[in-house]
Amino acid sequence: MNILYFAWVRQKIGRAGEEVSPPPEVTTVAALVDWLAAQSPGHADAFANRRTIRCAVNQEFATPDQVVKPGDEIAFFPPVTGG
Amino acid sequence: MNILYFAWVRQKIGRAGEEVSPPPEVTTVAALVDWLAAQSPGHADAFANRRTIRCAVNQEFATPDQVVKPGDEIAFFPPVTGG
Amino acid sequence: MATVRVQQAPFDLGAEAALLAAGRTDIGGMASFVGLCRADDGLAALTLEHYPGMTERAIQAIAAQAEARWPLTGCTVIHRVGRLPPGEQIVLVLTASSHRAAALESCAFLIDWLKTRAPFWKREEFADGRERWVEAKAEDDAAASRWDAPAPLRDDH
Amino acid sequence: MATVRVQQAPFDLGAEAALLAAGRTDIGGMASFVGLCRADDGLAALTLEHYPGMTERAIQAIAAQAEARWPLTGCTVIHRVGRLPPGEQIVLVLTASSHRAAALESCAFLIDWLKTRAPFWKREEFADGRERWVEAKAEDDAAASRWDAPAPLRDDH
Repeated sequence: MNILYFAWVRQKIGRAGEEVSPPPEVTTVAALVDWLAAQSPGHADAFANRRTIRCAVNQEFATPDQVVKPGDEIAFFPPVTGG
Repeated sequence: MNILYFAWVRQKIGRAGEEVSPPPEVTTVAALVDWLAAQSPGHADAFANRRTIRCAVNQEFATPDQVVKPGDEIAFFPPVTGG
Repeated sequence: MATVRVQQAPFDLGAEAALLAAGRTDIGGMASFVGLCRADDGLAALTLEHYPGMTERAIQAIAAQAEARWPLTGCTVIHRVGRLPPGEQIVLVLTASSHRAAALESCAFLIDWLKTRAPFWKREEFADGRERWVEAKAEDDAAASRWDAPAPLRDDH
Repeated sequence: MATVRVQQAPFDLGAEAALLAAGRTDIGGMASFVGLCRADDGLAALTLEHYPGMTERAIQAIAAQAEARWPLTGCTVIHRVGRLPPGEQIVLVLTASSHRAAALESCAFLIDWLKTRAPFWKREEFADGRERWVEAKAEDDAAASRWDAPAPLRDDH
């Protein structure tokens, strides 16, 4: 899976993205967040408050129960503040 | 009194304005309209349907019961259609 | 105080917006509305007539109401008169505020009021030679009257 | 289809409006909103980040919603990214329609949605060196959600 990070999620994790291969039981956004949060202290910090994290799967906004699979582009970021 | 006419009121009366001296009992917009309507067939035509005529006294919108007096600038026109 | 002009000449939206923003760093949003002449039903041109003196006063009064109602940093209203063929710009309303909602709402307020309260009259001239005065629209009165009740300002930027 | 651009360079309101109206005689009204960077609390600059690809798609989707909801003849959305000092323009929404209300309402709709749905993030940089990410505002969500219920279009010009 191709993971992208934006804004302070990117800053806390210390990179703009990474290619990951979680175990097969990681099949939803929520499970992926749990798995990513265990990867490093930076990841743990970024995902500490799940309510402040938004997700897009293949460039569409996604909910925690959305299914994810190998090959997906999955982005994590704070609530948007454009305009 | 300095009377001004705009839009089709002007066209029906055939002039953009006129200086008039109505008798002293003409003290309101409504009385002035009655008096003006009797001045010529064009005036009668312009003021035939009073509901379609708007009035301003000294450049402020006025109601039929508004007092008018010598020296006032009094304008008659259709409902506005700007913008 | 608002910039109000009644003129035959065209206006320049970009230049007017730049003027309202020049040298300022307290504007969060600028809203504009430009009304244009449409070629409906074979229209060849509109001719706009106004009441010199009263028109400028009435627009200033409307703009002062907008400035009292919303926290504006600036406001420009330009209305053209004379003969305007289809595609020509007729009216510009431009409002600036620290707050986005104030700019948007005051702009809508001003154009709704210009339609119903500013002494302008439009005559339509058609390709076949017919001419007629445009009649006032009940919808425009309805659009203007929705501003009669004071609305709470949304507190955003 | 709407013109959507995400760019670092400034935009030109007047030129974009002229482009949307060029050669047309069926536009009755054009509405615009320009969002600018304010110098609040000693702000030295905003830096805007976006999600390349998704941002453009999300704005196109929002603009397509606006075009389905209102009878627009054209729609332009330009959002800048990168570092923008106070006074700089951030975002442009421009809508054109035969109907005045459609232009005004769709413009307000688009800016409300851009605030809450388009993947942009703002970082503030202050004169004293502090930096912080702007937090999403509950008022912006409220402003956007008032569009959730379909509203009847006012039938005016």
